[in-house]
Amino acid sequence: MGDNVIAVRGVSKAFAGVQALQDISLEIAPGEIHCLAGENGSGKSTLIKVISGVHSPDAGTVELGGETFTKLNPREAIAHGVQVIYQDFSVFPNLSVMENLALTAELSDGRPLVSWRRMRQVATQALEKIGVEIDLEARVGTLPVAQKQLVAIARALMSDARLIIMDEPTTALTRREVRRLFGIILDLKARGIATLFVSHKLEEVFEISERFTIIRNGKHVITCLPEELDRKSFSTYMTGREFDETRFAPVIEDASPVLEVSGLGHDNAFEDVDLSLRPGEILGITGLLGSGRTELALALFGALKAETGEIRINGETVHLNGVRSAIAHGIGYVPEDRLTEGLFLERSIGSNIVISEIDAFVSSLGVLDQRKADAEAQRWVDELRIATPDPENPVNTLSGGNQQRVVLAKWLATNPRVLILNGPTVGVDIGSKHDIHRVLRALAAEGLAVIIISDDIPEVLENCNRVLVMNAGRIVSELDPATTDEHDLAALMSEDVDATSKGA
Amino acid sequence: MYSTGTTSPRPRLAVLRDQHVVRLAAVLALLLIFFAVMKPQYFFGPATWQSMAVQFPEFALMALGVMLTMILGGIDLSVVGVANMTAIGSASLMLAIAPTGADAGQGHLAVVCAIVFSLVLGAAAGAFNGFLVAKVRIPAILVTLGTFELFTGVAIIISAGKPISGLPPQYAEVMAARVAGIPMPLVIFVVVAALIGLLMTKTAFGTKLYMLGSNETAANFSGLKTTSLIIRTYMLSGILASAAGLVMLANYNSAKADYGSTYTLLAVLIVVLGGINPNGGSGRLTGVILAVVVLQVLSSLLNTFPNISNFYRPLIWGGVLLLVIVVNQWDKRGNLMRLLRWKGTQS
Amino acid sequence: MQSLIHRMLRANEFYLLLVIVALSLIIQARSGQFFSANNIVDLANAMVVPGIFAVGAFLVLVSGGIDVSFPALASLAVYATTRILVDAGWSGGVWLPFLLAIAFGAILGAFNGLFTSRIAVPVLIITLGTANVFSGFMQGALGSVQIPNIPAGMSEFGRATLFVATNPASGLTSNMPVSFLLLIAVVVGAFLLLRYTKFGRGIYAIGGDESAASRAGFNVRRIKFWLYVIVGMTAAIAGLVRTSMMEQMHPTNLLGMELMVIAAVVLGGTAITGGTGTLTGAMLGTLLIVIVQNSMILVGIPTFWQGFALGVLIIVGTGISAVQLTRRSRKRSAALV
Amino acid sequence: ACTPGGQSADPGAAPAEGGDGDYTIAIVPKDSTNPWFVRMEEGVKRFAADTGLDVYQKGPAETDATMQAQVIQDLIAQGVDAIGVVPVDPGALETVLKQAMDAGIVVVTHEGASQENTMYDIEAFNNTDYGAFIMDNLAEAMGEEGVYTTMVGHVTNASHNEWADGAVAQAEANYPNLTLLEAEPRVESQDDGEVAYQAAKELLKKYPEIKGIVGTSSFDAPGVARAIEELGLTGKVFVSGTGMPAANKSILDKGLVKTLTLWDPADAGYALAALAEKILNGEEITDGLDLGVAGYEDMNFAEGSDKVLEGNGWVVITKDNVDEFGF
Ligand SMILES: Nc1ncnc2c1ncn2[C@@H]1O[C@H](COP(=O)(O)OP(=O)(O)OP(=O)(O)O)[C@@H](O)[C@H]1O
Ligand SMILES: Nc1ncnc2c1ncn2[C@@H]1O[C@H](COP(=O)(O)OP(=O)(O)OP(=O)(O)O)[C@@H](O)[C@H]1O
Ligand SMILES: [Mg+2]
Ligand SMILES: [Mg+2]
Repeated sequence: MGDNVIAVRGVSKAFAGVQALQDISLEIAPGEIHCLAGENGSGKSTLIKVISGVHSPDAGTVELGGETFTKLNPREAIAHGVQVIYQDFSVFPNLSVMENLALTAELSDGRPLVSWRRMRQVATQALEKIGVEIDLEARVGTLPVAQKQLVAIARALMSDARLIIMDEPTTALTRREVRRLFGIILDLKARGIATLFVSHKLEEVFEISERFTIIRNGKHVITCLPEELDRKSFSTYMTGREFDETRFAPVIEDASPVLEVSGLGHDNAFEDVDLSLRPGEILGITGLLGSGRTELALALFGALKAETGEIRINGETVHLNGVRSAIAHGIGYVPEDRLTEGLFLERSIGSNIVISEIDAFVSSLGVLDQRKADAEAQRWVDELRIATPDPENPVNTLSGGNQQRVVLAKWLATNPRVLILNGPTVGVDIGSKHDIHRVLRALAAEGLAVIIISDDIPEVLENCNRVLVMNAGRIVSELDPATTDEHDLAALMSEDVDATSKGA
Repeated sequence: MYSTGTTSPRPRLAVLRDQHVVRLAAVLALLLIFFAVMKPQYFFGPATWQSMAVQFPEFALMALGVMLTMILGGIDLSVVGVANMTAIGSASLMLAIAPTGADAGQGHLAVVCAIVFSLVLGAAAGAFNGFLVAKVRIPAILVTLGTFELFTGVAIIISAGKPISGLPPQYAEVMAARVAGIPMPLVIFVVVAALIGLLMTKTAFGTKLYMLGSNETAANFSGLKTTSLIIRTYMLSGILASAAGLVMLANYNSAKADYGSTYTLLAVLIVVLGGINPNGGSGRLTGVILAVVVLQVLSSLLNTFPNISNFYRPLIWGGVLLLVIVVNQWDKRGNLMRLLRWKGTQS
Repeated sequence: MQSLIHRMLRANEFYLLLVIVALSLIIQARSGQFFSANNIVDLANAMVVPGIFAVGAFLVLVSGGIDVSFPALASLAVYATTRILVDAGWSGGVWLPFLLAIAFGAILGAFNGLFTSRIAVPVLIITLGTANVFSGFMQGALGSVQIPNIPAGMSEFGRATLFVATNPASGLTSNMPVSFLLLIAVVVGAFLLLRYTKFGRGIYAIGGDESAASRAGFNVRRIKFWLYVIVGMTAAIAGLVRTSMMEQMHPTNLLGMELMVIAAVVLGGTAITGGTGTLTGAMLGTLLIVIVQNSMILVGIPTFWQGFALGVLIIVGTGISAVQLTRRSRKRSAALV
Repeated sequence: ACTPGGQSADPGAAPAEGGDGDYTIAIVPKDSTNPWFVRMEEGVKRFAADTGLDVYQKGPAETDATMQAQVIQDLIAQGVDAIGVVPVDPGALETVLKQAMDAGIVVVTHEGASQENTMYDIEAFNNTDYGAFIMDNLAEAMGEEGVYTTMVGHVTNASHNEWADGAVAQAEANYPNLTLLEAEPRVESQDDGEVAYQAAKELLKKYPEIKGIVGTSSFDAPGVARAIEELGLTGKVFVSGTGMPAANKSILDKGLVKTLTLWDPADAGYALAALAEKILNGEEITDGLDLGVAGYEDMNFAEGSDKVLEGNGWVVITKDNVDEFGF
């Protein structure tokens, strides 16, 4: 195929001790929507970085617009119409939306000076193109995650790109925004622009892609059309394992609730929230970004002081005036953003796991019993199947899914009565996701009360025995997953759109 | 998917896994060999080592405090101020309890009181730093730069800028004593360093210190008492600085507001050379101790060349620091260490 | 309009300005001398050298680093310049000293730049090393000593006066040095560089997110390298101004200024973590420190208490903006204790 | 020349072993950038050349008591025969100099009249007298009347404060019309010409009555003179103090400063080394000691001291003789 937008041929790339890519080939035709799939750490991001010139491959070539490169730099890639929306967005938090949008374009013309007038024009156009409104003067660091991502998307779309690469673009987006993104992708296709798309959300992948490439452990597994695959075989190609999709059926023996909340409210984030949770239950809370779900979770964890209402644990009213008191009452919280809120990246996996209960390993003399702590860490590494040769390794040697297990392990180790998980499988591959769900169900069966906050609808429906839908700071309905289907739930979440946008 | 990651053999000793420490040790070894070959008469003389043993504990103790705060992601530039302030405070106290000509009993009492007072004052000064960092949330570099001026100012005010001397002889007896031929300052340093080492590796405090330095938000979410941890760390740094002040008080038999004015940057240099990450969260005590020894040996070696001016000292120290940085960069994959290890590493 | 006021109230510079005004009023009340023409000129005079240094320190802070080597760099560059010219018996104008000093500053800055652009180690560490190398080289290899008679061109420049401010009451006169124009030129130059060149936006971009900058197509290495070259040149200018104004070369006169200058810039609201900060803030911060350092006698603070007072000021000054920030962020993510 | 190993073993033996004339003598100044000590080194080198001994100067990299102590410590370890020190701070050196003497090393000092652990200390003059002399010069310039104040390098600097005290005492005793500025009797220049300049400007703004400033550090007079000139007070306000001729030629020529005082550090360095050699040779040190260099040819013990030897006087520089010194 001589008319490919891009052809990757036999690319290999190794990092200190890790063969991230091995003899990978990939071709994308103009206007094609191509999906790149693989587990965490399989090499997707690395491949993307090779294509965009961030990493130079150890072997192999990249062909762009008929030119063959053995070594490519970001400028050359951009000049050949390759635009990347990175997993971490690659935005400048300290600069305004306008500059974030326009700087790349400014850079690509040869002049040494910047024109603020031109930048404003360019930025306005970029936002118009994807039909969103964001304050051009706002500093990107102060924007919510979804808007940051929209900035990154708008930026990538404004140049005359021939290939747009999106590395997990939908992780932080709400359904509504995902719809809009897909609209944009189809629009691009109509204009002959190809898209390379990475996502862990299967339904999205099947919905939008025209072709798949699956890689595993840095090696090419298969390239095929969606009709040649069903979800199950797709998962099998990715992981080499097989999964059954089952629904969660709770075993609730003790009828008295462990956690009760009535009339809880905070500022204008959420109000009048009532809920109750019994041991063994998995309660889903779902809602769009900005619906108040995260603030509610923080309030239940004591990190945000509720202004009205009360929280009862085992029937007793408690005042959570900080994270520590929540922990003391047996509440655990797996935060939304594991990198900044959940993990100590340079520290060992073991100490990340035991940190919240470390005082339990201190003898009366004040000496830390390291062996006991290590044993505890090892127990959780085994239990949660955290893929590491050694718990002494730093957490940042783990892939996303395994990092998430570490955060989970930390909270399970504190032996909580209530575990709140905010987006437990964001950006986690299906293998890991499955494992995490399995663990949660098993814990619930042992009597733990779990709250899963997520906008991943299948996740909520499959793993919860009750689902609360939040909208504009209020709980708008309670559903039984067994009798609800995905489309109904989605409709409920995005109902009353006006009220929602107010909270965002 | 559970087979990702490498399975290269890991040296048993955790320290040997730290490539930076290994390289520092290599630098020290080369240096000692050079010393032994070039100046055997000094290298093999005990006086050289005894002289070093008296010199470095002063600033090495301060460096330990800077190390702790840097692991936390902060810094302590006030150590010299704390040392001088506490030394002047305790010297004044000693003179008040046992004025010149007092008997030995009074003298001993004065020494004990002064040591306790000094450490308490150091802890208070450190806690003040910690409070400003943790509660008021002023960047540590500004807090401690300000309190350096403040503590030095207090030292000048109470001493009227003059040296305070004429200490009871009992102080010198205690502090200039030798334990098995080892000068007291070194004994103090070794004991203190061992205690700090235990604190860092064998207590929950140590683990929390590293964790907090690595990610403060996550530490909050994990339920660590971050405010108290920060305050306690700066307190420790204050205590270490006051211990350094006590050693200086002994070495110079007097206290003054401007002693050791060059130690601030020296302490930072040592800590950084020792491999502590200035952004917090990692680094080892072993590295810092090695860095102290490297710099002290270098400087004593330099003093054995009468014709080389002491002005070369910063040049050489800076050079060593840059050298280590460059080697670290060049040797990212740890080739040097592989040489020191047994063969079979695969990837 | 309302958003303007709102923005102003959030700006660190606004509070800094309030502190400066309050302090000025106190000094005025205590001495009756603060708002006299010649005192203002004296402060402007005292501001020149720290001000130029602050611009360099600010540039580096914005790019995400902390440079502690600039006083040593300036000393070495200016010492070498003065030594060479004195030995050669240079009696011409000040252009050659400036040319030489800036050239040396650029070379030494390039030395910094070489390391910082190629080695992924915090700039603080690197410059701690190079600062020692610079001062050690000057004092050891060059055997620096005080040079009492600097070239005539330099001392003429040091004495050159824009205008003379007279205090009508006391008849005292103060000279506004020509070098104040240099400070203005450096500040304006830095402003234009930061605001209107891709290089300047690149400095902000790198300070915000280095890998994002490189992905966006900035040549991060090159930007960093030239940044340190520029900082070296501004530092050398500051050093030459100091030497010219003192009419003597004291090799160690500048050493030890670094922390105070960095504190001043941070006081002005520049984040230590890089990416944010304004030149206005940096200059206001420097001004505050300069005012305090040069008003102790005016206020009548006894000599013994001056260090203490300076310490209190740094803590209170930074404390005000810190409390401001905490209160703002606490609104968002409450009681994380 | 060095004795290998530098043994501390035999405290009593030191001066006695002399006689072979093959000594290592180290002179330790306060620092080495200051032209003062650069000049001193010339004297030390001259002595080395005159005698053929191994005599050298080695100071700390900065004027810092602790660093100076470390240099001495290292010299002890190297077993030099004699150490001549210009202490940054006598108190801070007591311990280390005692160690040196215990190790059998000859220890002599200069500008360390209060030093206890030294064999002899030589002073170009008596500090109080020197301060008085600075006062005399200032009083003359001021016409023996008016308000004055004093400036020291650091309030922590002992000699500067002694000179300043001497100056004040002299004014009280002999110049009834001179008054010390009550509100700011002592300001700091931080041994920095720029700070001296700024501080003087502040002083003169706040206290217009000031007519004279006693400078002590060699940075004071030039800095203050700069301020006087700029403020338009030439001929109305005066300064005196210590200073080197070449460094101050221009302010003397301009008449900003009438007189400066000093002693020649090269001579002091020479004398210090000569004294050390005499002790090593076992010569007896008595009144009338001749160290073979001008000003130090007839040294006598200070009153009530068997350690401090005082030479005869200091040098006065005026614009007329400023060119005669050659340094
Ligand atoms: N800069 C790097 N240095 C060292 N190793 C790296 C680096 N980047 C990636 N790797 C390694 O390469 C492998 C592939 O990583 P990559 O980021 O491409 O995974 P991925 O497919 O993007 O995973 P995910 O689905 O989670 O995004 C990982 O196992 C990792 O260890
Ligand atoms: N600069 C780097 N240096 C070292 N290792 C890296 C680097 N960048 C990525 N890695 C490693 O690459 C692996 C995968 O990286 P990546 O960031 O893609 O996470 P991930 O597995 O994709 O997680 P997620 O699915 O949540 O995106 C991890 O092991 C990570 O530690
Ligand atoms: Mg990923
Ligand atoms: Mg990835």
